[in-house]
Amino acid sequence: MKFRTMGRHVKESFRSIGRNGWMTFASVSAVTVTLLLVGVFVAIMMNLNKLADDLENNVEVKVYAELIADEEQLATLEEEISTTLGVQEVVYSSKEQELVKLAETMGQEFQLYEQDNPLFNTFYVKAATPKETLAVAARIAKLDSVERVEDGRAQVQKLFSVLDVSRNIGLVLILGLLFTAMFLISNTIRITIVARRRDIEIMKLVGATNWFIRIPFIFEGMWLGIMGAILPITLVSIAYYNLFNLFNVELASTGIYSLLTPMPFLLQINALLLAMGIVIGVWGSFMSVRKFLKV
Amino acid sequence: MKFRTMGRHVKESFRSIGRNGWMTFASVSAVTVTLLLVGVFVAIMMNLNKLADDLENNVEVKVYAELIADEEQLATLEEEISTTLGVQEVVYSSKEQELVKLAETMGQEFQLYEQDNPLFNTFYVKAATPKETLAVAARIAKLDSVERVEDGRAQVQKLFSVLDVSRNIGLVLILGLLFTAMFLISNTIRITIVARRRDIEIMKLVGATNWFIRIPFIFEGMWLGIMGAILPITLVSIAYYNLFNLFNVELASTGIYSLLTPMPFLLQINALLLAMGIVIGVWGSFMSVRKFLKV
Amino acid sequence: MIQMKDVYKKYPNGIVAANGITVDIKQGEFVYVVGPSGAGKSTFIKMMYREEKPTSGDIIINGMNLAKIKAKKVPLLRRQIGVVFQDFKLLPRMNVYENVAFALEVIEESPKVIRKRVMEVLDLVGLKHKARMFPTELSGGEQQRISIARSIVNRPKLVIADEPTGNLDPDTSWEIMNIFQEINSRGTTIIMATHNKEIVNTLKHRVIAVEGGMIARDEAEGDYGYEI
Amino acid sequence: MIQMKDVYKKYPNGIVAANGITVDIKQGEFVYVVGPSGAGKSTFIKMMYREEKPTSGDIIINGMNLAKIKAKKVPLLRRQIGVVFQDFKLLPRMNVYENVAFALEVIEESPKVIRKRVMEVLDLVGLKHKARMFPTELSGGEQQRISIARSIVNRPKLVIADEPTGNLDPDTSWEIMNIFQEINSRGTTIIMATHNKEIVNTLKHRVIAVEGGMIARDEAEGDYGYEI
Ligand SMILES: Nc1ncnc2c1ncn2[C@@H]1O[C@H](COP(=O)(O)OP(=O)(O)OP(=O)(O)O)[C@@H](O)[C@H]1O
Ligand SMILES: Nc1ncnc2c1ncn2[C@@H]1O[C@H](COP(=O)(O)OP(=O)(O)OP(=O)(O)O)[C@@H](O)[C@H]1O
Ligand SMILES: [Mg+2]
Ligand SMILES: [Mg+2]
Repeated sequence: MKFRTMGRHVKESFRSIGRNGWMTFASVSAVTVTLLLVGVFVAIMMNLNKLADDLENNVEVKVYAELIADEEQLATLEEEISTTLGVQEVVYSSKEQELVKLAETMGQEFQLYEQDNPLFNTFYVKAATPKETLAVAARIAKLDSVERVEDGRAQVQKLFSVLDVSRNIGLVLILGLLFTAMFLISNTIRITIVARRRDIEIMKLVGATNWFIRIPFIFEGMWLGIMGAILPITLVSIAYYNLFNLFNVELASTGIYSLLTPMPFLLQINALLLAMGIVIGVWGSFMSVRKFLKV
Repeated sequence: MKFRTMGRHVKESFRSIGRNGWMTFASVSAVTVTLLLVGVFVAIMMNLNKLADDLENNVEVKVYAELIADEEQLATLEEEISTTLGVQEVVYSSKEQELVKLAETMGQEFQLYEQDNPLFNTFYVKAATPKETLAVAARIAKLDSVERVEDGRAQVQKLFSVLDVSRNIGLVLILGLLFTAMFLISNTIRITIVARRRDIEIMKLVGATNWFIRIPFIFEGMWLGIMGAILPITLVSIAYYNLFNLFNVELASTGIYSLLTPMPFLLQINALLLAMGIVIGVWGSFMSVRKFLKV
Repeated sequence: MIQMKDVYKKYPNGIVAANGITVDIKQGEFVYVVGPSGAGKSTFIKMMYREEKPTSGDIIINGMNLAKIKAKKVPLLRRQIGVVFQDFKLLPRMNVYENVAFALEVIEESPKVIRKRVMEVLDLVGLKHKARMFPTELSGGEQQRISIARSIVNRPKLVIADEPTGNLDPDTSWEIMNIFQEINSRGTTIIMATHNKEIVNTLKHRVIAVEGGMIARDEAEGDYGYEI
Repeated sequence: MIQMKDVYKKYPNGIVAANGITVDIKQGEFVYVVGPSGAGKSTFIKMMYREEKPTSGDIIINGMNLAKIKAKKVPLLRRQIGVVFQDFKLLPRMNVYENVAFALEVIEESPKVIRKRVMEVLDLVGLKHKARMFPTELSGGEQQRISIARSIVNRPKLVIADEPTGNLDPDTSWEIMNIFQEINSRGTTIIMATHNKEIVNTLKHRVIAVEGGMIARDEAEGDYGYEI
């Protein structure tokens, strides 16, 4: 194929976009609506995933020090814990602090037990990766001066399995949605091309090769995809940016949860939307034209 | 219009479904895929909503009885609480039981305090409607022999506002999805009809009235909607029924949460899917044909 | 039956296809419309059944003024006119039988009458044996004859034919002309645009010659003219 | 140039449109194909540029055996043949200029050559002034002339025309015939299905009469036949 023919194909694809007015509009709006849906759901799902991560990362091991341990032993224990394999963070809380906390939740009457505090000096330990929590707990249990380790085995495992299940459901939903979006967009493009099957047949009868007919359609599909992605990208970006500013401060104040920061996230999601638009547009055109080239 | 003409229109609509093979397939599959998406999301959202309801319904007011209250006074108090406006359920828990509970969560050391129990005899009160919780708490606080009422004001309000926000988000998502589905389906139907605009023009030139042309298209839209709803209805029903059986036992064991039972719920969701299919099919056809009747 | 007065038609692209046409055609007449390619014959004809609206001027068919008629009444007008379109305009997704029957279905004839009349008229154009075939399975001439069959099946008072023999061999053309002669002799008005010199010169009728959107000649018992 | 041997064509609906056709057409010949409506003229012609594949038999065009040619080679075959289709087959979303230019674009001519040749050929069929119009804005005869223009624009060695004058008045028909005569005299083979008795009888050339899918008559310098 000569180079100038490629130029002709690009020009032809633009002309076709313009002249198929209604059909172009139908395709572009199908792409727009579908990608908007995808964008909104992906944004929500990925943030829920982030929240689940945050939750998971917040799982702690509670280490009770022996009652007889003195200041020095406690310092040694803290040192040992923090150098244990897989430990990310250790926070110490004396039994007096623990009583204050308890009183806060249970009622002021507990303050009365100050002189006869039944509680332990406690270390709150966070594992580097949530899944390691149990292993870390086991390692710490073997250290000196440790009375008892509470890894919340049941709770931790339950939480992990719940999060895993919901993450998988989310993934399935997103994949289902992506698949649906692909199907709907290529379906729409296909119908608009079916409506032009006679054109394709005539071109073939006049001596056009398959690629000569196909290439303008492929370019056209690409423009459709790009045009359809513009609005979703704009809307998702604006909406996310504003929602982020609105909610993140409040969420961040918990110290645990936060939303995905707009900067890399919006780039990723916009790239996804644009890529989907283009890939489906091109692929949809390619597949649909194929059917009618056998004249 | 004569009655037999209506019969002709129905027959014509079936014939057209058959003869437009590829276009019929494209429309039906667009309806199928879209309604499947709607079905899955509506099922998930409504169950999440149910879980939120369950959570909300589980909010309790904790009523501490005065330490000096004797058996008789406690019985009177229980009687008074249960007749208080807006109270649905009262459960009594003696201070011994409370200590056992505490020991369960805090560690066995607390059992040591059995002789010198610092806890209160407690009533757990559930309001008839979750939103009334605070009002109920206030009413109970005025009763005799009540030491203190813990309504968890901050937590309750926070929970309610979180649930309200998420429910609203869910509603917006569902509405957005429904709107998108409507748009996509009627868009698809519209393109298939555009492809037949020449037919419509010819019919008009041969002397057909607008209704004569429109009615078969409307029937056709109806069949498309119905055919497109079959698969989603079947799949959603089977999937939901199985998931319900798989998860509900485990969930119900919590005593708090449960999924929507398949029986009325599946009927509702299937009715929604079928209605959407038909309404959009009919409406999409009607609107699309309109454009080309002005010949 | 048909009166046109100062009819003027300018297409959106600026082409003036009817430039002041005044003509009067009586019930029962047989009129040839002749003229070079692009002269405005089809436009002249299309305005009679309102496929095209005139830009100005009055067209009165059967007492209805097409310039003032409501959109709702247009189907009623068209049912009184049988049209053979230059490009046939058959419905591609209906078979031959259904295409012809359609003209009777719109006037809500009974199925029995429809079946009888459609078969009769298909027989007349010699295509009874192809009733179940689709337009794409027919030759050009066969499609043209289906279009002719459809135009006469509901026995309209006016038949408008735009080059009804353009795709037919001379023998078949004469058969079609015999059909037109026959229904004309029963009182139907016939207006026929044609390039067929032989037919016009042999079967003498009124000839209207259109040139550049104007009536250049209007002769009772005229001939084709335009000698080479 | 063209050899057909025992060519047989049965359409999916069971109709046999070519029933053992054997024919030999030499480079530079001018052949009329005549016969009644539905005789199989278009089918005969369509098999030459492979719009239809024969059910059995051999068709050899320019040394290529169409029964064995690969699908990829078909466009190359079609570029050597200019076709005037009975139903014009113009691209509705392209204007007149683009429709004609398309036949040159597929062979990747330079834009300069394309512009020059397209304008030349539009001038030849008398439609240079309508280059920017769309097919729907043209009269039947004008569309037919565009189809003719497209068929000759790339100067093919073989022109196949299916009733190229069906929608044209006699004057314009003769102009088109002059063009065909002219390119034929330069060595182009011309095969033309027609119902125009006057042309066939005036401008004498080889006549192949098709009837019921068979060659009923094949005369050099023949006439139309089928006297009424
Ligand atoms: N829909 C249209 N839009 C714009 N211009 C049109 C349209 N239809 C016809 N024309 C123009 O109007 C003029 C007359 O066209 P018309 O179809 O009436 O000619 P005609 O006499 O029927 O020719 P033919 O014998 O070739 O069929 C032509 O020049 C044509 O280009
Ligand atoms: N695509 C098709 N499918 C089925 N049958 C067809 C098809 N095309 C043509 N036929 C049949 O084949 C026969 C020959 O058709 P063809 O078009 O070759 O006739 P023709 O000689 O060109 O007639 P005309 O002069 O009317 O154009 C006809 O009876 C027609 O019904
Ligand atoms: Mg015309
Ligand atoms: Mg033919």
